Amino acid sequence: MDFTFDDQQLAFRDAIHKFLMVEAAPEMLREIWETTASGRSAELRAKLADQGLTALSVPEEFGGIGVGDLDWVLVQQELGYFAIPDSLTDSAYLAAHLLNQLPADVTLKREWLPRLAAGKARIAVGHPVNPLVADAALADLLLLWRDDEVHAVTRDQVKLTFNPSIDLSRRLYAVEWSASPATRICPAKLGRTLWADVLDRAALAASAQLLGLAQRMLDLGVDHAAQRKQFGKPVGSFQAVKHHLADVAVKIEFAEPIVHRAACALADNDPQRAVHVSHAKLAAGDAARLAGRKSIQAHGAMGYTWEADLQMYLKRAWALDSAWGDNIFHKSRIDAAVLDQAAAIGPGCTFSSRRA
Amino acid sequence: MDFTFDDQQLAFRDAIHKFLMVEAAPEMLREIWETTASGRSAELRAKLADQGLTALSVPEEFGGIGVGDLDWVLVQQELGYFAIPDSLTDSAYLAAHLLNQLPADVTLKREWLPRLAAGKARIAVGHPVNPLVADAALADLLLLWRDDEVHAVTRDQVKLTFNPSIDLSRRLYAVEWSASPATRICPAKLGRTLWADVLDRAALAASAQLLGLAQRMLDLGVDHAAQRKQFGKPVGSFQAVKHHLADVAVKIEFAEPIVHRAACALADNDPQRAVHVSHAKLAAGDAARLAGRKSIQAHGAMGYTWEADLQMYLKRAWALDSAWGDNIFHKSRIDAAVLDQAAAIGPGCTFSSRRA
Amino acid sequence: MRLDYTERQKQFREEIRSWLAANVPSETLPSFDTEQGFEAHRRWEATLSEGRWSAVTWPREYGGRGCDLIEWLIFEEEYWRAGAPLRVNQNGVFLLAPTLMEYGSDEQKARFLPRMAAGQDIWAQGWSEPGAGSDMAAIRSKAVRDGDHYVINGQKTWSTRAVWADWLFGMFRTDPTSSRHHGLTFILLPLNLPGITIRPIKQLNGLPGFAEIFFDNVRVPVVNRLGDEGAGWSVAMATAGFERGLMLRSPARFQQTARNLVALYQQHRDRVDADPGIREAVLKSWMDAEAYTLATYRTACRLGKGAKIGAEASTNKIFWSELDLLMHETAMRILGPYGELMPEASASPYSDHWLDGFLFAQAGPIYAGTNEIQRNIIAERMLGLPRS
Amino acid sequence: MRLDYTERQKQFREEIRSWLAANVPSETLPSFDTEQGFEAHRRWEATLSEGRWSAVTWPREYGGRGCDLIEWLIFEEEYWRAGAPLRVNQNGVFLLAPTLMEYGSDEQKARFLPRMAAGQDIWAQGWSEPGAGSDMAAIRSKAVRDGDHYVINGQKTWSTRAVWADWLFGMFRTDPTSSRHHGLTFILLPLNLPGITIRPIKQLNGLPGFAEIFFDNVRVPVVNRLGDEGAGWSVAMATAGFERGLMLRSPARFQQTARNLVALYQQHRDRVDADPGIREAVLKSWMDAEAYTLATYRTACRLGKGAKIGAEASTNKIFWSELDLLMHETAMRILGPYGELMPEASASPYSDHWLDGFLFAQAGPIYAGTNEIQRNIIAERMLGLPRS
Repeated sequence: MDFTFDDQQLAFRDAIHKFLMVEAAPEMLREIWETTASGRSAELRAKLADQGLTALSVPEEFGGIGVGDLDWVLVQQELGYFAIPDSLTDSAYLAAHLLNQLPADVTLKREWLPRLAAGKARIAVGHPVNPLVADAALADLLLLWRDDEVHAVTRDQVKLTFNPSIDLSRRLYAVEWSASPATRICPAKLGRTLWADVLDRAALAASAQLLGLAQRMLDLGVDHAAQRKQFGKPVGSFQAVKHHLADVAVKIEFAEPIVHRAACALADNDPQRAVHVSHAKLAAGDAARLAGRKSIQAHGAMGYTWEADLQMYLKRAWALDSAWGDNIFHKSRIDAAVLDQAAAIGPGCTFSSRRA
Repeated sequence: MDFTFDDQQLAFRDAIHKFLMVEAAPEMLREIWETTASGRSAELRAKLADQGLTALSVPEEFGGIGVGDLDWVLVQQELGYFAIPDSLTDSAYLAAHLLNQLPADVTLKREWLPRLAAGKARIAVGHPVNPLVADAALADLLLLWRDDEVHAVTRDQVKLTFNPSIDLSRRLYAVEWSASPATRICPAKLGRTLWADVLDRAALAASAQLLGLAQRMLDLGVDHAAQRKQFGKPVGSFQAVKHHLADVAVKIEFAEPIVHRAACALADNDPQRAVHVSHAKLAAGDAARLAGRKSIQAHGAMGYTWEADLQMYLKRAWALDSAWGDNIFHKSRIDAAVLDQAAAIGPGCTFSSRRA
Repeated sequence: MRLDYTERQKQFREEIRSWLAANVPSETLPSFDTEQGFEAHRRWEATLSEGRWSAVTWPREYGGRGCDLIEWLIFEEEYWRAGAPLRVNQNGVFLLAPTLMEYGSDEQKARFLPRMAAGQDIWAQGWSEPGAGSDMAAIRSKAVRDGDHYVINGQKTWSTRAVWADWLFGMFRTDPTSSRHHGLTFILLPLNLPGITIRPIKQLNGLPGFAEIFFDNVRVPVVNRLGDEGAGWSVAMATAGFERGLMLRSPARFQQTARNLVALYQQHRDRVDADPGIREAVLKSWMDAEAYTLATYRTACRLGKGAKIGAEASTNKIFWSELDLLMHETAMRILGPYGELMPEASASPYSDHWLDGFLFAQAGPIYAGTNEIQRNIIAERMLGLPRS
Repeated sequence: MRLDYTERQKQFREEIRSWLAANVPSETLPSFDTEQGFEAHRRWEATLSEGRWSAVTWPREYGGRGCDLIEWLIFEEEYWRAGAPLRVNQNGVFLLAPTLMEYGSDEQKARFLPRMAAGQDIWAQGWSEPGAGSDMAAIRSKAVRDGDHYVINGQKTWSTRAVWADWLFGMFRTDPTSSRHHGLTFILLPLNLPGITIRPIKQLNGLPGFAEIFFDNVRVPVVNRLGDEGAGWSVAMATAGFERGLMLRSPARFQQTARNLVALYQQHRDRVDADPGIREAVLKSWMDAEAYTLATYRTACRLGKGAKIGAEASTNKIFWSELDLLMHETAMRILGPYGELMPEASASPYSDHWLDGFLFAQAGPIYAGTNEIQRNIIAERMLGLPRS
């Protein structure tokens, strides 16, 4: 029983944090999102690759680092904190894992994994739980679901319709394409398992990002409240504002271990991982929603403006809260697990799905 | 459209308030509840009768005043504020109405209504929504449900088992008795309507009492917070305590008109009265629960003691919240009314069940 | 107590309902925070005015119908139920006008009210300043008397509708030696005067719903003063009372949202019931919208009998802003992954524009006095708790 | 990160489980806030101690097993799952003992700890005073040095378990010229000393769960001082940290309540689902009980690696007290009209004693530092917001 991260994992997280603080400052993100058609920067992607982010899930034999969900989860919190768009996670975490798990067809892995690791390819992932595919327009390859099969198509094989989101960081597309034996890279029987893994891993990533977003919104609220004065003193010295923000800190404090446990469950292929992931998504979503609400309140009228940075994180939190399974989807998985008459719940069952 | 009470109604309410302030002070209630077996005082009942309370629902021909639900509802708020036990309402409001509505059998009315009006009889009412009958041990007569029929039995015809409640003001009994043609005073066909009226009228009374209890708990919280000092100033000058209590004031402010509308609906025999009563019960229960919680918090450790008066009102609020239909019962009636596809809801439908 | 409508009230309802059925635009107007939408809404105000529906509570001489508050509530019920446009001139019609009626000279009323009713002048408000938000008494913008003019210097912010509005009402410090709520004066001024610079502020949805206004030696005739010099605080407080109170957010608006939410839930309940919190929130939405309506009718009846609006205005503000958030958050939970999509996104199977309302609801607990300020007012003025 | 138990930990779980299965009384003991119940619970402490289970984290020499915190969590899981009695000596074992281990002399440890472990001495706490509740630094009770004794005068209140307890630990002002948190000293004293008067305070359920204690020239030997004279505040803060933190409310207790709540819901779901808020609350209860467990395991692992408990103790206090309220309120909603009945009422078809827990849960947001104080601590120490 060791519910802590090792020093290497923490050091990597810290390094990414410092890196993104410089490279993904709000004003830089605004410029990328608002002034480029894709909303993405090849330059930033290259720098992220330099940091090793794109290589994390790629096995060493394909030029990667080959670490797992536990390393990723801390990084995902940072990606959330700095509102890094979907493309990185979808390519370097989801697509990399999906390719890794394909049956022996080494061609596809050899073609794409080294490019992924080097930050030279973007891969979009289309799962039926999402009505649209994120960053499809920029993707070199799309891995798409069709009746539980996995298909791989290149961008010239699809027709895309842009569907704008309130969150400028999101670039969502309706994808029209034709499935054929040539595009199929995995049959339905195995595909079902792989797609379930994609969903859980993606929902875990969203959970961790929501946690990071919650922390960012809390930090912005604290900063604003400590500086802005009304009635001759900082807004943050009023007890009502303090307590709003303290409630957010409590939510984050108790959501984080749930997210970390879910990461461990995925890494261990725990039979209960789906429940743990859904719990993580609900708890992190709750924390992010509360953080958004309370941070707006601590900001006063500034919290309702485009120019305050808060809105960037707020909108991304709202979007991710319903991405990769909305609250209804995840709560129904919790419901089934907890209210099942045979469920082993209560003291002693937290880390063992069956009571010894 | 006149959503106000007339001056006479308000003046009567004020008179009752002043009267109960003297006659039903917490220390007097404690003494009655804690030192007498019945928990009731014949002396207080006589004084209440002097004020006209027991005669309100008795028609003038039987020696009463013969006013209706709108007069009662303001009085019920006062009965709640001063935690007057069930027996008064059950006798003078519920039983009086039930007897009034009986078919021509004037014997029973002539026997009991004048005594009710004079405060010389207590009548208990046993409705199947409650598992137990309040104040049955002290009742001269019990009006009991059996398969929608109304039966009248005297105390010597029943066997009672006391079931203690956390609320010392409540005296609840399991009643064993035998129905016979001799005890039946109303057949099932009419009885069904009468029992439905009893339930709605009782739930309305409980709602109004819950509102009064909420206001009492708020007042106690405000008093305590204004006097008790910590960190060199009154607890009530801290914003957190202020905001707790302000939230209670908001709840009460918006629950009260719902209760008053329900009273009007009963008085008018409005076809939607059941929904309005259920709405009132839920809203008043919410207000009372919040008032209890926040008043405890404003009291600090004192709020958890037997000696602080708060506990008397707190426990009665908890009990009434589930009496005459618990939250599940009343919410299911709201649910049926609102989510019915044919329901007329939205702007313009508040005071007309069908849109013109 | 009688909770039914008179025949006259029923006829009034029929009349406005027929008129709206014939006149409400079939397509939703573009947002009034765009230039095009602003003008479309101004035309709608003119149409309303032609039917004499733009300010029903005003006296007939200024373009109203002399309606009482119950008739106003009936008007609002039919207005929102018909899906009629938002009111671009609500700052003028609902906030400034009652103050003008109370404090304005006959000349001022005749000059401003008919044009306001007709949508010819759209009004913005100028309360807040960079250092005076919740703390409105910290206003520093100056108006210095120079003959029969005031010369205004300073800055206002969070000025709703100011980007395209014609006129501004606001408060300025006329006594430079004064502090807090003394020495302030209530002034009306056209926004096209020399020396005025307007910087739009984009709100959450990217549209400039409010603005900063900079004043550089702006000369305003003294006849544009409302009330006495130095009496601005009490004049403004009357407006703030109305703002928080009855007129700003009529219950019908929330009832219509609740009705739409119930319909949305019913369409999707098979899927949605897996999250039991949604049905709970839908029922609560309906109950609270009814509660707000009942409380407003009660207040209207009391006002009709001569009572004054007191601190209950603060309870209103808290109640409707939290209800509005609850309803829109619940709708977003039902929409799930479609919630984030802009109205122009083609993939969404939902026709209602819940996202706009959701964004707008975020501002509810902040504007017109934050809910924290309202809770202070309730605690201190209604409950009598000591000031900190 | 490895979230599984070692073989040794699994064996430890088996061992305590077997012992509990053989030793937990089949009938619920009477409340320890009655004289009879107090003695029954004292005997249970003795039974626990015979099995060396009364203080598993203590060193073996004092009656413990030298368990680490993970083993302690396992012990607690099995303890609560088995429905074992509440711990009448938790003030001593969980609050005072860790402080004694850190600040006590070897002689003090040897003198107090074994008797505490054996249930021979049951401890009460003496923090609050009539004028010093949330504001603990306002303590005024005096301890004046007289040779090798302190002479104590003053009053303590809200002293949990003090009606029948044997010993008291508390803080007294030894420097009469001092103020606030200076000049306080931590003192241990038997409650049967001459000059001590104990006045029981009845709690909501009518039982004397706490007491006022009056000191009239009570002489306590100086050797009963814990830590240095005048250093009481820092000694006490160590205790307060533990109190709010890990030991006071082990997650297993809440998990067991959540488990019972799920079972209660399942028995009645056909009726109960008419109120959708109940299923919502049941699911939230399970999720939050798991969250609290996970957070505690994480803290335990961090402490095992040498970290310190900081302001997260304040987040714990808020989280478990709100969770406990939620669960018991939900149970009461399910019980409906049966909720108000006392355990001895024969009409109730429910066997679990939810009412007791519901009443006790009311105190959660107040004792051990109100949740308002905890939020201040979080805001100022974790978030760095300015003091008012």
